[in-house]
Amino acid sequence: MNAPELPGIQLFGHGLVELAIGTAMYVVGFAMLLALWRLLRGPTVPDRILALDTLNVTAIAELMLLGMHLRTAIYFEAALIIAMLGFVSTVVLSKYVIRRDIVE
Amino acid sequence: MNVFWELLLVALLFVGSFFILMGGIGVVKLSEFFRRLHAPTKASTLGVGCVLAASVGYHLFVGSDPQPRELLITAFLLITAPISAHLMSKAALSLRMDEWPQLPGRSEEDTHVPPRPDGGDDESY
Amino acid sequence: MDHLAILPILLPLLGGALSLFVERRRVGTVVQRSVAWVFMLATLLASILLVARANEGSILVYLVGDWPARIGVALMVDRLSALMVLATSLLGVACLLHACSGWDRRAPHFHALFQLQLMGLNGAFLTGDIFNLFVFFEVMLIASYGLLLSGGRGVRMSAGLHYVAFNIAASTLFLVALGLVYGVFGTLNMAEISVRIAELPEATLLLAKATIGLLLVVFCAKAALLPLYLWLPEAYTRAPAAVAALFAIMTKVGIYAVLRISSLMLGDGAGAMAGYGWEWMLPAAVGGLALATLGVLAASRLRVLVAYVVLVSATTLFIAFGLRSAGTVAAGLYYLVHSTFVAAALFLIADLVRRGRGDAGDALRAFAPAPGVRVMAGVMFMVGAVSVAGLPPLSGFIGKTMLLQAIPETDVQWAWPAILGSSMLVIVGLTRAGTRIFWKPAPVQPMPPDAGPRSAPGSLRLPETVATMLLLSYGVAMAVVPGPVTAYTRATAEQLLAPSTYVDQVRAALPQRRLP
Amino acid sequence: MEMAIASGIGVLVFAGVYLILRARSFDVILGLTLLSYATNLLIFSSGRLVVGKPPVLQPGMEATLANHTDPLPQALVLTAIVISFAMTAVMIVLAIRSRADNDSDHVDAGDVRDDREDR
Amino acid sequence: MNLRRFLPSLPLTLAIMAFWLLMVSEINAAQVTLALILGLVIPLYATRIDREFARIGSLRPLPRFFMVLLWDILLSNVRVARQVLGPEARIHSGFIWYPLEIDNIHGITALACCITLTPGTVTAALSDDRRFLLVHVFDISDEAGLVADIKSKYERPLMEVFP
Amino acid sequence: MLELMLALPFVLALVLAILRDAPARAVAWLAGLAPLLALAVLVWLTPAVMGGEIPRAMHEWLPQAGLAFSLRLDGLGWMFSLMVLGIGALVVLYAHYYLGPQEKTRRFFCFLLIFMGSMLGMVLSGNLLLTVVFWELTSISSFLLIGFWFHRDDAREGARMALTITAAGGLALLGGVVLIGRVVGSYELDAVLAAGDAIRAHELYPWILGLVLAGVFTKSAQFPFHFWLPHAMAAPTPVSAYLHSATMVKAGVFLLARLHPALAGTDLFFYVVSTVGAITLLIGAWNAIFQHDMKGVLAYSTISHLGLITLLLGLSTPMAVVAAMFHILNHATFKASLFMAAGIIDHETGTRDMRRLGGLRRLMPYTSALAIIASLAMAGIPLLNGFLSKEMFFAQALEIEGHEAMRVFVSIAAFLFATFGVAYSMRFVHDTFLGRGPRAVEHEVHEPPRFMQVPVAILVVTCVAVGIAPQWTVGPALRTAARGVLGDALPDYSLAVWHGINTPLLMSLGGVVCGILLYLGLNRVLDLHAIVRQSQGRKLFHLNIEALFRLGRRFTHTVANGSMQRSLLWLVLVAIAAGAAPFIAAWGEPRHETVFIGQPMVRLAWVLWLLLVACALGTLALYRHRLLAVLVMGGCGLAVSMTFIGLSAPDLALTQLLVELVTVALMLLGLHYLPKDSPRPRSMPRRVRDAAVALVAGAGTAGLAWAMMTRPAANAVAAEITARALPEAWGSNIVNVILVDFRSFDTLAEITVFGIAGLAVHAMLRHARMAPEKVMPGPPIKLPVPADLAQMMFPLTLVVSIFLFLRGHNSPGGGFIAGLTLAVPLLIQYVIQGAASVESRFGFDYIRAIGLGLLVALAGGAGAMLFDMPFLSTGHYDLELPLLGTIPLASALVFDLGVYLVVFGSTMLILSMMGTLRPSKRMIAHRGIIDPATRSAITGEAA
Ligand code: NA
Ligand code: NA
Repeated sequence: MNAPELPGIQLFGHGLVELAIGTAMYVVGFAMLLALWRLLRGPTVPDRILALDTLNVTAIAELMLLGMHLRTAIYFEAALIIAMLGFVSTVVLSKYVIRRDIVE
Repeated sequence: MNVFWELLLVALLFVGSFFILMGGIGVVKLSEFFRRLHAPTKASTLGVGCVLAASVGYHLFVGSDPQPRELLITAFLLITAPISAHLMSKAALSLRMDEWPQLPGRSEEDTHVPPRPDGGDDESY
Repeated sequence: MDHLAILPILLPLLGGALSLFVERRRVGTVVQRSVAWVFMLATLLASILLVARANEGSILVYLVGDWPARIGVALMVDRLSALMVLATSLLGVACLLHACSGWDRRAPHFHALFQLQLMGLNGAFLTGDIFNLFVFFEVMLIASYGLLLSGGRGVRMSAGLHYVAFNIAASTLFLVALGLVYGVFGTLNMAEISVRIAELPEATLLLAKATIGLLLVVFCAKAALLPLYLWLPEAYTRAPAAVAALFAIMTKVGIYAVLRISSLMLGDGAGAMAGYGWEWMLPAAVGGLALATLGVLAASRLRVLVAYVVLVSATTLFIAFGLRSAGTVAAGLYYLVHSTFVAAALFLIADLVRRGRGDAGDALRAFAPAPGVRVMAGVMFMVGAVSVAGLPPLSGFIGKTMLLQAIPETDVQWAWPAILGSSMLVIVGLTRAGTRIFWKPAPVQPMPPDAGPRSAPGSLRLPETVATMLLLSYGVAMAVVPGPVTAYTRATAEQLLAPSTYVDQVRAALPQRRLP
Repeated sequence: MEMAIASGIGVLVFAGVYLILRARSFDVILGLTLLSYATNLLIFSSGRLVVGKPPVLQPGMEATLANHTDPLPQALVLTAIVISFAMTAVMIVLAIRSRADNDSDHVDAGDVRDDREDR
Repeated sequence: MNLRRFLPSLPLTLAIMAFWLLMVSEINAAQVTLALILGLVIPLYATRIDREFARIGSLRPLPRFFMVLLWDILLSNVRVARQVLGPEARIHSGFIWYPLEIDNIHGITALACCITLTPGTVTAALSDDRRFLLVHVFDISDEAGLVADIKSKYERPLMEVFP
Repeated sequence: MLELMLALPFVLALVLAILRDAPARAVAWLAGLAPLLALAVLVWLTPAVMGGEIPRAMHEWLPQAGLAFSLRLDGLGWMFSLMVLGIGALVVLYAHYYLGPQEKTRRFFCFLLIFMGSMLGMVLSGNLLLTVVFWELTSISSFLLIGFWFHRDDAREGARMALTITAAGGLALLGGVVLIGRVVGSYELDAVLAAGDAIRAHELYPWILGLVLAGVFTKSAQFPFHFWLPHAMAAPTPVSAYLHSATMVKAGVFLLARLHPALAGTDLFFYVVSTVGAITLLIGAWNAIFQHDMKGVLAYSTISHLGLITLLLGLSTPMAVVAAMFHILNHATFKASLFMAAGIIDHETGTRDMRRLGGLRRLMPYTSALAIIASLAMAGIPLLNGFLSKEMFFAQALEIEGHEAMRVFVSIAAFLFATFGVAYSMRFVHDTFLGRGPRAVEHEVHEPPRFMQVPVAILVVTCVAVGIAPQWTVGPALRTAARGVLGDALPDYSLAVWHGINTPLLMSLGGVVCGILLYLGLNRVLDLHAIVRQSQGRKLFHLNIEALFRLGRRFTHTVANGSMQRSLLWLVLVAIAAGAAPFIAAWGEPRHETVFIGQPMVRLAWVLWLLLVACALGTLALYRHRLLAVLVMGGCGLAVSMTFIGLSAPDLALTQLLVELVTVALMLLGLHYLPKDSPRPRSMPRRVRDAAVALVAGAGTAGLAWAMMTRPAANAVAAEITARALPEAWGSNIVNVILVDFRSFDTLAEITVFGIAGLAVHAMLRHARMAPEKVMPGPPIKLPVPADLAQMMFPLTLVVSIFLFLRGHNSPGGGFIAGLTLAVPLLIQYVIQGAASVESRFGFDYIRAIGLGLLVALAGGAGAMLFDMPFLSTGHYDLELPLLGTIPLASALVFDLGVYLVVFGSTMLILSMMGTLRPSKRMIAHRGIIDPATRSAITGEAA
């Protein structure tokens, strides 16, 4: 993604941090793909739930990295929501596996 | 000073992404559910924590959003990760995965919950 | 500031919201009904005023939020919108009256859903923005799901499933089309789209055609054009009477939208797009007319028959509008209004019959309804059937005659046989239904023990009768004094065929406070 | 990039359409959900694909489309998401009611045509 | 006048205020006022959800406790990372029943959290009588040592905080 | 005056309909009043009409369509009015005695008067469209009359048959009339009659003629539509006497006469009308011989006589027209009296079957005498009126010029007509009144009440009077009527009984002789009584109608079989067609070079693409295992959200994420009550077909999307919105500004949708009792640790929700997102603590929250109306507060608050309704209790 040209770039003139951010994005993206593999592969239901949960967590990291990359805080709310409520699907799915009835 | 912070941020990013990757690798590589369950805890604690710290620092110095509120994300993760883990393991336990396919490196006792030391009967999982 | 244009939307919304506060049993039926009626009548009044205003010839533009139409949402009241809104309100009065004979107490949230359904219908008719049209379609649809399913059970649920799933799929398609509309034209205001279509670059033409094609498919699906009509018979058949009657206008919304689109975007000023789509819709309409007519013949229950009659009228309308002359469009509009009322009345009568006949329901078996219901229901059925079959001297005849007169010379060869032949078979079907239901006396079976919350057979409740007669009397009035109506529809048709006024008025509408 | 989004939409539509043509109510619900993803993406992409220019005005940045992506499709998608969510809820409830009342989750359960007597 | 009715939980009120101010990242009169209002109003509703009330004791051990926890997390992360990357055959995973001494529900929860957040251990269940935690351990080498470790490092300090 | 005359029957019908408890005599009097008073009016107008004037009345009805309420009384109309009213009055008198006390007399007379009025209206109408109106009214009212004894199968069938045939004819007539209107430019009769040459010369003339004749032939029971008439005999006899002698069936020939000046005079007219008339004449007469039912004989005889009239009108010479007019009158009188006589006999003996009758001459001498005289008139015996018109017919047949074959054919037909006529009249007389009998009759047979015979007597006397002294009796009337058709170009003719011995007279005599011989021969050789002739027409009609119904049923059951899959398949197919059609149509045409604007893939796009595609396909692959499908679809949702984020749409991403969470919860709540998996679909071809359709749909959508994206955007509107958002709507988050300001009207409707969804779900589940698909054994699970954590988190989530709400106008967030952020944590409480526990502590009336939200949103929008601004106009105010400083307030916030409330209320209503379904009374679960040991770890479900 093309970072907007911003005046504040002098502070980190070496581009090292930018390089690190970019690399981290790839690495985290790769982690997402690994989780995806588990999501599709299974074999058990809890495995898939776990994979989805892992996807959520990696997505938070990815969002933060994207925010750094684009130098914007606009993704804060999204990351906050995933962190705060992303586990709901994990909880709900697990509860379904345990009891079938998620609201008892 | 600048270089120090710069290197710190790079280090944080490196550590963070490394552990997140570990989480991913763990989820794929490990042979059995309960072992895999350990992976995302790593990712969500140290991995995401480091990235968030890096993010706070970066925004602080770049000046795009010089506020530490992203720490709240970590706070929420620290609360929710145990809930998820707890429920997922309960789900796995409730399935008593007896007919799991035999995976390499898996020892027999993995799937069995040992009896409670006091002999109490616990069916709640 | 003149808020008349938005009142038919806001009043039912307010009524619906307030209804939620008086639903508790302890509040009492009287209060609930009073709220419903106050807003219903207020809406009726507003729509009458709206028609009066529209009849002055100018187009009323209401800029919601005081933004110019291109960036905000504008309501547009031309003759067509006003006519549809008035028809909705008139229909609503009768349906509400019918529901007040008891259904409103058995179906949870009936009054709220009813008001919101009116809101959706009126919104769909009044809006000048195509995305807003989608949203009001959804209001209308989801309220119809609620009305259809509230208090229902059993087969109504699976019929409802079909209806809901089909409509959701159609709405999804609507969204796809809307995405393309914005992607191609860069605006959502229908008048603006009309302008852009005229200036469309050659390279975008095919995409624009596909876009408009998809839009038309959506509207045809709502209007139940061949082959997208399969959802209709069951849904309309299974709905409670008052709701089915209200549904009589639902297919008309689709037709309205087709008419609006073809007026604004496929009119003579649309260049390469002029008339696009009709070469498919017309044959589909003729085929649909044939199948719907066969459906009338095949129907083994009165409500199914009426549902197919709705289809017959819908397809006839497509033919009328598809010929795109002022005469046919005017005749079509007259026919549209008439058929809405009559079909609604027939649904109410079918319900009366169903209730009056115990376990025979409304099956077209030789098995007459209870004596208490038979005469009244029979007379009303007679009037409705005569009207809907296009027999003199009622409104159907007038509509049909005007349509026959207006059909252009070149199209007479296929259009006349289609329309007259279908009329003929509809008469056969209606005659059979009528003779089987009202003319075969047999001992009325006792009510089965699990007949549910129906009233005892043979009783005729006053609101039901009055509601049905009210609907029939609309048609009779349209036949006795057709002049004003036909003059209005004629002017409407001319307005539709010359959309430039519409476009100009929208573009000229100025916000009050802001820059244009 | 356009190709990626378009093909993503295509795959979603493929899966969604196949599923809505299944005979069980829940499959249809799944299909409709996939289709709603597809439509959301499609409407969204009608504003064209722009990276890193959210339509949130920042001080010091001029309010033009050079700095911000087209906000209108986003508002439309928001509305579409909400509506399709509402529809999904109704559909799910309807599916369970139909299954409970008609003893089957087949989409044509309850033998809708109970008019056979007159054949 | 019942203070409890209007101020069900002072820590909660303070936490909310802090949370709000951190979130808006502004400290001025208006925001503080708003934070105060929220801090007063939200608990009135939020505490209705609460099922169990438990006492809170001394907060003194907390700073040290957090340092220990952070350090443990770091260390065990590295250890587990090595194990993940290495051959799996050498790892012996398994469940252990961890006997609880603490009976304050907040304390149990906090302990369960600590166990889960520390890589290598996951709390899988709490027995119905709340006397045992079922813990899955990634690599059991010394079961008794692990239990003792948890007891001393986490449970004891937590028992002070949540008596 | 004409209006009055026409109104009388209708008004009195209305009076009868209203008077519920009137005694029978009063009802009859009221009914009789209509024709009598109308007759008085007619008599009053007669001098004028005979003087050549045409009284008129004209009222506008629908000028745009050329439909006017225009009446005119010319000679033709006068004659028919006379018949309609005169015979009508007699029929009323007769019916009063005919109908028993248990019959619904009031209804009968009501229908009869409506019919009378319709008939009158038709003959008086001066506008062709009005003629059609009354024409169809006669069909409808005759339907009611024929089916008056609707408990009888034959009555119902006869009525339906009559209506079907005549209404079809009516529709054809309507077509013909509209065509005439197109040619002439007016529907006014005067204009049409004056434009005869134009019509005949017009290229549409064959169509006009065909359609009009279709109407005429059906109504007047001409071949091949004649078969309905005998079945209409199921009607009460007064109806037959009225409709099937004098009025209804005469409507056709009336119209033929009416339009004679406009349509006649071409070879086409001549050949078609004469031929059909001749064929009908023969078929009717021949069949009449073989009927056993008295009314059957009369019906076929009527068909035959109508054929004669048609034939005469087809011949078109002035003299033929006069003869036709004359025969119309004659036939009406003798046939009406015969029907009445038949009715009397039926009434007194209980049967109309001539095989059981006979010798009535002894039992009912007076009635027999009258009937025999009328029969002789029917047979065309001299000194009776039938003879005169028959003679005129013979003369015309022999005088046909220029069409030699036709002359021979018609002359032979005429002779056969006379022969058969004598034969069936003889049979009628012989079998009923002479010979032995009656046999197997239930009643004791005697004369009917005197007043029942009066109408018959009057009619028979008329027959005789006309037959003996035509010039004095019927002369002026006939002249008047003929002038109505022919104008002033009346031929010279003499209405004498004796014209000397000429060919027609010889033909008559020959006919009589041959007829007698034929009857005797048939009776001797074949035994007439044993011959059972079935109506082929009826069988054919039945077959056709049944085939039609069968066709309808087959088509409908095959096509619209109620299958939802089919509905959806068609929708997809049509959409594919619509999307592809323009491109297919333009295939091979020169392409206009388009500049495609594409962008390279950016970082991570591949990851998201893979995530999206893999999860979509994964859902598809796993769809039969529902839990797994839901799970994998969660990945799709995440991918879509991330895509939104990557492509600059944080608000969308937030919304999608939250909706995703709730959707998953809803699906799982639903799954509890649904089977755990879908059965494997059986039909492989079907799967392949669906996959192919889906593939095409997917490819098509992708293609359209791609084409759209790669074209330059036309986003002037977006630019304007972006530029005006902050200065004029005071918000930095443009998406939220659009939602609560630019397009807030969409949002208002959208939250209405959302609120209704909640209400609909509530309505569907409130009274429902449900059994889950399968249940797990044991008590509800307790989750103290997660519960404690969730409890700690809850207040914080409330804070986040309020944060998102308040900040939404300037950064991602807003009412909708905030509402869901409030609802989802509450959902977690439901899941972890259980519904009962939460609702007992956190009782909340979600329905009112929805209502309140709508009201608040409305108030937020309507506030502007107080300032005379349009609905939903926003205002902005900087509130200066001591200590706190400036607080910016946008009125859009109020609107957004409404959104917030509705979203929260509705989401929670749905979730709580689904979470707290009441258990079924009958069963715990559909498929029983799950054995934990049998659960599969792969699918999470019991095997
Ligand atoms: Na919205
Ligand atoms: Na506004």
